[in-house]
Amino acid sequence: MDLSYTPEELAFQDELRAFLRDELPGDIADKVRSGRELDKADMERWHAILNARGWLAQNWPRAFGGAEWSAVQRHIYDVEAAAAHAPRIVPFGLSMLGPVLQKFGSKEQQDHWLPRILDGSDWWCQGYSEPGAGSDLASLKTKAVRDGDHYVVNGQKTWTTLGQHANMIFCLVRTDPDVKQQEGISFLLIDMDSPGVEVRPIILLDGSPEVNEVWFTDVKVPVENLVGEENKGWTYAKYLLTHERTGLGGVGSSQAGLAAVKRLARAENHNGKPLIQNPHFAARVAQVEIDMRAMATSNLRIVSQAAAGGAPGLEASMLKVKGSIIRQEINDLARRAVGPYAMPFASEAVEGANDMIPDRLEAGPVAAQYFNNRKLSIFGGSNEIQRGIIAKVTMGGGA
Amino acid sequence: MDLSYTPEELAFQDELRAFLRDELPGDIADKVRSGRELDKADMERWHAILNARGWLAQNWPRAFGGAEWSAVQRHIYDVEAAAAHAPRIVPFGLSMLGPVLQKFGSKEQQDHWLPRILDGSDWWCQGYSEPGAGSDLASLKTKAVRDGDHYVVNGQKTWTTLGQHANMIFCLVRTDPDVKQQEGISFLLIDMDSPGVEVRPIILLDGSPEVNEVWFTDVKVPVENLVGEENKGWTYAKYLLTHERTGLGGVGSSQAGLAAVKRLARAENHNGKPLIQNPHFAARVAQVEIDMRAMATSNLRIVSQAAAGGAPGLEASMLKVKGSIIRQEINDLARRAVGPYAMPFASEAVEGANDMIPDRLEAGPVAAQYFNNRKLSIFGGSNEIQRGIIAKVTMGGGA
Amino acid sequence: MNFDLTEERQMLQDTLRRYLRDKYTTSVRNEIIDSDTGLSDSIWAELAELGVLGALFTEEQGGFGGAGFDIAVVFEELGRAGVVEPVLDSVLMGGRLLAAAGKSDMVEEVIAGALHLAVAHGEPGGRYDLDHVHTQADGDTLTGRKAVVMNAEAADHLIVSARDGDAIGLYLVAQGAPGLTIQGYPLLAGGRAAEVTLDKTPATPLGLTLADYEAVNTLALVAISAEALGAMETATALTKDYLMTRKQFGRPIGTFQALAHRMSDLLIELEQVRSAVINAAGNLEAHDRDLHLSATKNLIGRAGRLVAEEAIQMHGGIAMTQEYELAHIAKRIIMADHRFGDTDYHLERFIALSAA
Amino acid sequence: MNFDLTEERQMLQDTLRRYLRDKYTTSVRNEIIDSDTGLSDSIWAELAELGVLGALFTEEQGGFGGAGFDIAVVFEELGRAGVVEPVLDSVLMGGRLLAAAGKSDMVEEVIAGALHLAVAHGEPGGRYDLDHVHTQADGDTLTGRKAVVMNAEAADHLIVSARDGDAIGLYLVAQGAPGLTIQGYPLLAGGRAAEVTLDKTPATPLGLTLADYEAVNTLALVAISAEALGAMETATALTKDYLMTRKQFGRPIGTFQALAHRMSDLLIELEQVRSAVINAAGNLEAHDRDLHLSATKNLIGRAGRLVAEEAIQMHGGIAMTQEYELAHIAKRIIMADHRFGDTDYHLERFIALSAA
Repeated sequence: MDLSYTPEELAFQDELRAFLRDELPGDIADKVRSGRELDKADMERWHAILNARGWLAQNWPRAFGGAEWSAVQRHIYDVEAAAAHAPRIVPFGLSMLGPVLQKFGSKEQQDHWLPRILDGSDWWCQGYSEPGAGSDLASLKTKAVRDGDHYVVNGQKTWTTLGQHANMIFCLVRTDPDVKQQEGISFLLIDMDSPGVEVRPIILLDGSPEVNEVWFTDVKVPVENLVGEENKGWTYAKYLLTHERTGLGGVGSSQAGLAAVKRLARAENHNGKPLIQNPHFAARVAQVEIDMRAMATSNLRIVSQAAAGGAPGLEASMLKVKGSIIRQEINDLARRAVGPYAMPFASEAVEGANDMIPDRLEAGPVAAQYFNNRKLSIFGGSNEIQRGIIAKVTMGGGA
Repeated sequence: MDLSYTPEELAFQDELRAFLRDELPGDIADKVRSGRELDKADMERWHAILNARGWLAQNWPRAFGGAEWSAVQRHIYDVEAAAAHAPRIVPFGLSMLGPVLQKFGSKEQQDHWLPRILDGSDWWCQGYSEPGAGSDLASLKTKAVRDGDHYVVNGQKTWTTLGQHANMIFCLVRTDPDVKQQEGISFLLIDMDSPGVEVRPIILLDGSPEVNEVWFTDVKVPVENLVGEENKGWTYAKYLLTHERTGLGGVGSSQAGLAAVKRLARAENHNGKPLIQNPHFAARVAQVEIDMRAMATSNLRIVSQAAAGGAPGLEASMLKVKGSIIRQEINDLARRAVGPYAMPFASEAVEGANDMIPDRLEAGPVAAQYFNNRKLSIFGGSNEIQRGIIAKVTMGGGA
Repeated sequence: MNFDLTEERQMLQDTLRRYLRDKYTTSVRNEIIDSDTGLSDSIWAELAELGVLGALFTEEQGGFGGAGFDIAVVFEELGRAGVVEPVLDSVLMGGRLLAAAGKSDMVEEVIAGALHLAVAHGEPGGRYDLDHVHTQADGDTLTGRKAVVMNAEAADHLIVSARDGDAIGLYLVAQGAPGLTIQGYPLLAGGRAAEVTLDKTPATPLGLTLADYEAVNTLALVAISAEALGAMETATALTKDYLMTRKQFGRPIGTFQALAHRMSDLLIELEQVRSAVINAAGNLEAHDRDLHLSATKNLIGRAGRLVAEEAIQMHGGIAMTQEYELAHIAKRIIMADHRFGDTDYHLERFIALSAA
Repeated sequence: MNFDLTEERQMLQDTLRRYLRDKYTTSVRNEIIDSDTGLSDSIWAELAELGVLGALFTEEQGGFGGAGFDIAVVFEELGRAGVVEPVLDSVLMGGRLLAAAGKSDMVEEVIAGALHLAVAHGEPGGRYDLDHVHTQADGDTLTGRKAVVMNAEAADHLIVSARDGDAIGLYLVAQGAPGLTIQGYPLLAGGRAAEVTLDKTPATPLGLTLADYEAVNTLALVAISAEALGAMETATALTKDYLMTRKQFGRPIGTFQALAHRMSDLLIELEQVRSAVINAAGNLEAHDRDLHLSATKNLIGRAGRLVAEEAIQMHGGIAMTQEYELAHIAKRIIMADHRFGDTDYHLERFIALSAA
């Protein structure tokens, strides 16, 4: 075992830091640091900058235009980018659809869609969850019926993150209603501009318009938009889920969040001393930092294991649970840190008011983030689902 | 609402304090304070002193020789007795069997057994749990077969607390194997000196010989030792459980335990200051004290409600869970407080060694108590069973 | 000892609960939250009419209650319904301060629902410390800045704390007074507050000191604790209902053991909170009053976080949506931690008072 | 970065695990615990023969390991099997101190299993503070009292810290030396310790200072953390097996959701502990070594308590009985918190080091 970076890894870290210092736009970093909402153009701008450097598709093979970074490189990026307040890379095209197309897509699909992900021609979103199905993907109801050279899709997807920005959606749809639940599902690429597609925003409890319902009414989808074989979509979805989970510990985001908490707690005063010196607050910070340090090592262990061909299903579930708990704890610390200034409702709409509250502006909308990030343990397979998976894998049966 | 004691209650408190000061033997209080084991004679001596004052059977009606104290009086006793390091009253005859006989026993049984509980002629133990049955009393297997004027009992009971001191045991036995599980159970009083009764100690993880297995091989029990009707034992057992649960919060014991933790933490030094002034330790103490204060009020509310005829099933389960968590947390604080001196195995056998360790003697066997009191959330209906009851009562179904 | 509500309080509780259940529905409340003023005049008038505002004052003060348990009963019900109207700040704190100052005419108006008040005490950087007052009183004017002042925009008068030399006193400032700037904003859990700046703003001394403010602050602690209790009652009730209604694999998810046991833990905590509120309300006259209040607020901070987070988690996605009742209630619970000292503030105070 | 064990360490782990699984059964261990000496000479000899003791020393010192991960591998296995023999105190701490003092002959004997040592550093009232030393060195004699000295009775020599003026030094005291009193007692989690008094007891200076003790203390922190990890592995494995075997209502209790989810939480904590031990073992040469060590020990204290308590709780009554394997393992886990600084001690140290 060796926990230190190799000279090559250290050189990469230097290169990355220089890149972030030189290339990350200040206005975007400011928004990220202060927790304000990024608009579509912000995200597209950052993608383009990364793409120009060849660093957008970090886990893609070079053959497809990816950076083909090692697990450790991706870890370093995760940490450095978060520390520099770079936006997260929107994962739907790059981390989710990309790998599926590379493994299961046709040559034509690869040639057509992959470059468009890289150059930003398409903004993808994910059509998995349905109302009432919770995290149980196998029970989905959206139907696609073959009709000549196209499918006709009817149904509803929900919790579609950033769907308001997307022009394309990859969907799990039921193509055979007569077989066992997990069979009969296909993986379909749908143009959101098609007639019959409707996107309705869901406002989350913190006021953010982040997720959406997507409705399909007699939407015609060309058959060439079927990925892989009909009725084999479940296999591709599982592959995607495994891929998606890599790095779910959220180490970079936790580290950046904790650094922000410490900044706040150094600025706040309590009994004439910086809050960070208050033993009770310091104890909370220390405990979550200690948990985070262990989790970061777990993350690296699991990622390198995955890189070596291991199947990280079990460990990924563990990481998702622990990672979400840590991030939520950090959000909780942030709201505690700012005291009464956690109460104002900070959003674009009240930016004017925010200007009146210098302390508040520095704080960012920490309480809103606290509420928003309750999603970390709910969306993408709730922590209960993950615990069920862990129990099932280790003990068999249990759910 | 009024949280203050009435003048009568205050007078009672004074009387009780004087009694404890004058009558509680110093050697017994010392043993309790330092966590050493009480022998049978100690417990009998204390019972006799209470009985002489008419305060042994605190919840019994006066007609049966009881003190018939109000809920608040019993609460005051609980707190004052624990603070004075009085031993707990052994509950099997007084809190468990007594109320059952008073409600369901025959006149003959009442006349015979109740006075013997008061004057110490009999030491009762409880024969409920069986191996493999966990807290699920309905599945018990010990059989009693009617044969003329007696029953023949075969089977095994376990977790019989202080059974090594007992001459009598009240048992749930199966008298009809053909009916639904909870029916066909009878409530039988068995002389432990009968041929065929064997008691085998179970040594608990802290080394204490507190619980036992009791084996019955063709034990003859006179039919007059059947309480109430044959096959109705389940009803009596449920009544007993409700009765037993009153006061399960363990307020007095928690308060005394917390006071002991504070004494220890005042005596211990850390970084040149008493440990009690260490903010991390002080925070742990404060939080459990705060929880305890709320729990004490819950306890009083529930006890007064029960006194007013309310059925405290649900609340009693809540109290048992919270009370056990609080007491276990206090035990945990005690082991932390003494630092490395938590490690020695303190028992009667190593009393000699203890004399070498003055700090340790002051501490008492706090780590042993920590382990021993894991039982609080396991025996007498585990916290999982209690949570199941709470869910079932409030939501129906759920288990 | 006696744990029963008096007949009057029982009636008050029943009346208020029934009224809010009928009138203060989720959609009504959401409209109020989205409105410019963040409060409803008609609800306010009806609360006055029902005697809810008067119940917060003693007979001597022109009300018919005013004790700890009166306050607890009212705010438990307001919390249960997630009421965003500033009864706590405008009526309880503002009104009781004016009562302490002998302004009985104004108190009468407050009880009648005809006068709105704001209490401007906290300042930027002061967190929860009661004596962090830098606003200066100079003759009959005030200069300084006040932070997160509840109900400042709607208030007819602001009660402002300021320092005159070493002494901290309370002053009355009229809405619209010269040099008074009120920059309002909505709050995450509903209602509105403002940053208030005073620049040689004319003010009338109320003859009250920091000690008077502290006395009213103890009432506010009972009120916010009871409000949190009420909100937690709603959160657990919604969760219980959801677990009994929502099905997976053909049975209610509440019959799955993990959720059933976690639900039980919430109910246990709710019992603890209920007792903690009784301890606070019942010990306002006790010598160790502050110890009880800090114990209660600390417990409520811890239990509140557990209840709010677990209620959301056990609901899943639906609880993440703004339109669902629980979303608002959870925000009220968590935001109660940011008023009058949070979990850690009161933990420290409890430790200090225990050691004393 | 690289998370694979070297081939040598993998072999050491396999050998030791197999040996302990075959030889160190519950009944064997219970006999050892009940014996007068509290340790087994034959097990000791075999551990030496297998190279386990030598693995704790560098080649320079006459061993064939000695790095953080060698220590971690050995103690994880000892912990897994609940070994009560004092390898940590006698070999790792005692031996490495002698190695630091250049006593290579004695180190050779230690590695061969032929020499027992005890390290007498802590004193009554000193808790976990490393510089709480009141024992006095006066010329070539020592006078003072040492607390909870592990393996003192079996030790051929004691390494005793004492104060000579302002400086703290380490001294060698032979068993049976004049004025040396050893009052032994068994420990709750197996093994024996003693209160040691020295009254003008002859002693040889080792030429070591408190800094040398501290260096060995860092190794001890890795060892006790790895031991706790091993014990937690056993506790979770036993619990998992129990949940899969024990039935209620006709199915394994592990299929009930509440227990399944709680089991999952234990496994998640176990992963955290595994990573924490890697962080400790892998950062012994890092500039922020102490920060890593305190982080690890704090996490292990918290996770250890959860694992020990939950493992017992999920077993129910059976785990409360002394004869069941888990009872011993749970005691080892909890008692590890009382060595080399407990959860709060290391939390404080982590905070102090973070602020520095």
